[in-house]
Amino acid sequence: MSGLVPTPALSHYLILSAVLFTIGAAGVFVRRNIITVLLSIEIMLNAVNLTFVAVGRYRGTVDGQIITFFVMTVAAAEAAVGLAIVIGLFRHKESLNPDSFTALKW
Amino acid sequence: MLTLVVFVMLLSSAAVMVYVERKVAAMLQQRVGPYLVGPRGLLQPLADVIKLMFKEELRPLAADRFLFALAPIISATAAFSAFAVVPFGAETTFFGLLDTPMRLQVSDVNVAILVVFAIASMSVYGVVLAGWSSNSKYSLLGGLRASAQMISYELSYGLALASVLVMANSLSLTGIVNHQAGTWLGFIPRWFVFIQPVGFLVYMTAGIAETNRAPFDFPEAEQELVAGYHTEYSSMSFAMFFLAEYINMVTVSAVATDLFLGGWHGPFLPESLGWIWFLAKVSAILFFYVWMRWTLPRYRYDQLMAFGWKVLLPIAAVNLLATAAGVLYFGL
Amino acid sequence: MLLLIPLLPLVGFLLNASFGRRVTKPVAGAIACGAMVASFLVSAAAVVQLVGLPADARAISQQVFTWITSGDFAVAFSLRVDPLSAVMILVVTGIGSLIHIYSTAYMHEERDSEYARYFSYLNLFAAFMLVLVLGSNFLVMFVGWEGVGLCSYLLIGFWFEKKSASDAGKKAFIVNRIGDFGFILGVLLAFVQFGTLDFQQIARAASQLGPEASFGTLSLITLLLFVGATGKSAQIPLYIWLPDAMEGPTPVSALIHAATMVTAGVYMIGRNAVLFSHAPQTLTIVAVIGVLTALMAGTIGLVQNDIKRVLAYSTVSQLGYMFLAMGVGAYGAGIFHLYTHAFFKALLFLGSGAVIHALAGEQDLRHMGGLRKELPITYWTFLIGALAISGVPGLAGFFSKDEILGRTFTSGHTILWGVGLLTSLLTATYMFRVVFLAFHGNRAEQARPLHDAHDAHDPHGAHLHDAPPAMAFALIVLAIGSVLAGYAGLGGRFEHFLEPSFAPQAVEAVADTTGELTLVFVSVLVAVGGILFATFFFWKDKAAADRMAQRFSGLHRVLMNKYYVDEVYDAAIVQPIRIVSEYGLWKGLDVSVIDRIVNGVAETVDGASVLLRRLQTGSVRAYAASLFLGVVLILGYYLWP
Amino acid sequence: MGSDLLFYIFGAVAVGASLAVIGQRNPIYSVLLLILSFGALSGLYILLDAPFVAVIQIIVYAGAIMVLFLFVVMLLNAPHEETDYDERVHPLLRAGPTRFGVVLAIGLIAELWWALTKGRETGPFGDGSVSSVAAIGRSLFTEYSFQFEVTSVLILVAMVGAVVLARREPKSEGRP
Repeated sequence: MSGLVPTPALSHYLILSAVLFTIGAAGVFVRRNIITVLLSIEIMLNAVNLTFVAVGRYRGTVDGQIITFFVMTVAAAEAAVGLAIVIGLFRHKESLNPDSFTALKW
Repeated sequence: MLTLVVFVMLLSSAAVMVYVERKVAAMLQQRVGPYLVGPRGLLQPLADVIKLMFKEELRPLAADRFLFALAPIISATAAFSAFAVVPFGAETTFFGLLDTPMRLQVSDVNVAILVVFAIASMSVYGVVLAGWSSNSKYSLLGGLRASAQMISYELSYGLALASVLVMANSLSLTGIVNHQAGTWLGFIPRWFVFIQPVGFLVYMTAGIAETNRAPFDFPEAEQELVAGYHTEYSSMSFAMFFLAEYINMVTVSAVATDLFLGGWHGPFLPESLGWIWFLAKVSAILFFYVWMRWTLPRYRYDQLMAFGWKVLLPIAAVNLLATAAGVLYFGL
Repeated sequence: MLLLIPLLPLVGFLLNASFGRRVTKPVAGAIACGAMVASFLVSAAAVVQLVGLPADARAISQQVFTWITSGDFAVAFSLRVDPLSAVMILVVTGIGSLIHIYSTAYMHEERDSEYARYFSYLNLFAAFMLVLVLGSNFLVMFVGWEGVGLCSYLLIGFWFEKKSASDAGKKAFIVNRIGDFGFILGVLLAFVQFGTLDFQQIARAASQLGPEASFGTLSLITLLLFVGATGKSAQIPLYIWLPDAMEGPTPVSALIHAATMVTAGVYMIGRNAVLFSHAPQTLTIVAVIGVLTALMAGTIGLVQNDIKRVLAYSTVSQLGYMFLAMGVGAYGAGIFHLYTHAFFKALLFLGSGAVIHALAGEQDLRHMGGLRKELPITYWTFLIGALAISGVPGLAGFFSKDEILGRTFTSGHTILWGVGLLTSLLTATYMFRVVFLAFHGNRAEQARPLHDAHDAHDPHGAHLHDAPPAMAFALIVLAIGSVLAGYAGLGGRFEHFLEPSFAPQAVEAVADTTGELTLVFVSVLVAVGGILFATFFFWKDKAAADRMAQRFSGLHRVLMNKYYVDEVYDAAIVQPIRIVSEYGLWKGLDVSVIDRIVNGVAETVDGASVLLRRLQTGSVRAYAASLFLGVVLILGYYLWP
Repeated sequence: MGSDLLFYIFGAVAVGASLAVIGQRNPIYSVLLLILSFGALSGLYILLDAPFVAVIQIIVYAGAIMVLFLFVVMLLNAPHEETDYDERVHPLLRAGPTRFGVVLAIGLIAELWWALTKGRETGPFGDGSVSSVAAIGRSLFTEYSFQFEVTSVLILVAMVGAVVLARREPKSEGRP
């Protein structure tokens, strides 16, 4: 079966990670639902996690995995606070469209 | 091969549990219980299954069709797959029936205890999606309650697990069980329950809450929520939730046996017959579950959450700290 | 054990400061007095232990913790008892305890919370004073030095609703700052010179050097330290705060402004005796300043009408004596006078307090008179105090004052001795002026009616009452002390005891008994002369005093106005500073230059922002897009071949 | 080798699910698809000899964070994206910029691809095992102990912040 496909190396993981990151980044612009925007951010974080783990594996250290834990912690904190903000915004505007929250301008 | 055997065993254990629950409930209430179908009512579960199979599959009109179908599948799958990493006996040839000794575990993962935990956390989705997709207020409330409850008790559950793995210095369930082989002073088995009584109690309590059993059965508190998240389910999809509940109980009991009660280790029987001990211990815990359900009244929901966060979690955390300190300073 | 001595009053302070307003007066008073008495007992035990040691090794030290470490610079928070500080802690805790006890009665009419506040301040003061005298290096001493300054400010302004009281507090604080500035400079210079702040090490290093022939570093160090001493100990030119400090409660005046804090400067010079001995120029300045202060304050005290102000100037004058002693190298004599003075000046202040208490706040001597019969305890104890300070043989003041004058004369400073003698005459005169005006004769009926004042806040009714038991106890103990304290110095024992603290450069006493006896005779004569003088002018023939005032009206006016020193200071220092600050710094520099720069910057930014703010869409997605654009561009820049 | 193929399967699932996440208008499905994507990533972690991260990924992301998202979606019960446009919005916010975002994304992926192909070949992974949980734990509590403590503070702050933000405001009649 190994003849079917090239054996995945570090670069394969990096490309996959880049694709995922870009999908997440695009999601931030394309979607007009603030929850989906947050989900897109999670996709980006996970893409970065994949890079860390892959490079850690490549270098033969556990550091990549450890940074992944920190990223997960940050993601959890971000989700908690972000969703709390979303709830607060929804109470005020009855909307989840990020474009309706533009009070912070000149 | 073994996978299939375990699958069938779990299915039949659910059937047995249905029977046991009815019989024990009847005993506790001074009744007879099922006795018409088969000798002493032993075929009652079969009758139930047949009934469920022939009932009409109902689906509310406003329900989300896909998720409504998906939810029970998630529940049942999670319940089955959790058992995959649980060992339930030492290597055995079953009285010489097999040519080569066989390990009584579907797959040995070196982070098994975390896999159990991960799969347990996934079973929330079945409940919460069932509640949401039914598009019914009882279902939704039941689903939300269930998931809040499960998430809350998952923490104490995890901390109780952690205190055991700190002592056993292993994440593998087999490793943990083997750590409990032998005896102290020649007659006390080296089971973790004797040095982790608090951890055991926390685990059992959180386990009951995780499986949504009485006295923590809020998601399906019939007085308030009709039948909770599976109000709108019927026929086989209902049976799947039912199945998941009993299999989850079996899994929690089996894990409790592995973690705290020495797994298949016990006096009198040789290692190769350890699975008998294992079965005995699991049965005892299951009986205890049923006994609790028919004895204790239900908590109030806010009391349940307060208990989880303000009592159980601190106890579990302190227990973990104390265990870590014990391991570090006294080499327990 | 040493740590307990300042710690006990500190605990008392904490208790009263935290819970004082919630307990009754007796409890608050008991806490404060208990802390002081306990501290006294510990001090006494420490001194007993000290005396038990051989004479050449009399010191107990305790290092509490290492306070500051920075490179080579290390300061320990360490306490040390040697004979000098032994005397000081006994004076501070002993007299302090008596004054605490006295205060329980004196302050009885205050509200509960005020009462507790008063005692907490008093305890805090005692704690800092004990740190000051126990500290074994300049920095620890400085903690106490500043701490007592703070407490002095708090206690002078204790009745802060009264503007004059809070002003007096501020004045004391600010004037002391000037002195402290000199003190800090002195300490820093000493550190630069010797590389340490420890008294022992500095003394050892200084004793390696010979006395400075001309004005050198040591002279500068000691002079700067002396500037600090003039501030704390109310010497020319910084004495002006002390008379105003009489706005505080009388026991405070007794404790802080007579017996303890104001002697800190004297103590500090004694503590650095070796250093000062090597700077003869400074010593001369100290002696001259001391004697001038003594004379000046004595003359002012002669004409003041406020009983407490007379005592205040008397204190300044007596402190001048002590500095005189220090200046002529008679450190032991100076400290001896400090010690005896603590007794009789505290006694006099507390006596005056009893009078004021009896008269419901009346402080003007002209409104007193004939109190001898109504206040017998106060009268007799006050009389003992007056006799003691005047230098009548057999009482404490005689021994110490005579010692100072004798040592001044034998050291060859005949002019200083003459001025000192004149001051001694003045001392006897003004003290007995007070005695006669207050206790003899008849009370002037034009005094403001007592009844009005009494109705307001005196629960005892209109009749005069003598000191209540707690006050009487303190007065009597202090009177006994004023009589007996001097005998400690008989045959030079006191100075001999102190000698190790001033070693190795202590000037040996000249054993010229005949000359000494003559001097003693002269000073006794002067004291008795002063008393007789006062008897004539202020008892037998009061009109004569007025006639004198008429005849020398110019001089009298100058004295009444305290040599116009306050006015001169105001015109020479305060007003110029105010004018420069207001027109130069405030309106000139701050408003027209700095503010204009600051506002100009703000306006520029404001103008730029008007343009830039249009980029602010308020939309999260627009911000994210610009961020993303940046990422793409930067990445592209790096990838460009 | 089977695991070679597994990489492509998991990678395809992850990319497909992620694309579906941002292509969905119903946030519930977005959340569920994201969980699927995380599951695929978890599989990739196992392939990368990091089973511990894989399990933690499931427990933390799928078991906790995504449940939170699901909760909020259910709670707000506004599943479908609004399509109507407020015409008064800033000119930068009309449909054009949104498409510009897509262009940017394509540009980014082109750049990344270019970067990766331009670089030298990385070669296969080493043979050293990095799966030891004990090694991870030791490193986490010694070398990274400060960062570990900081994240605990971060969690605490986030917890307090979330509680304060989501707290129901006092009833309006209680106010003047």
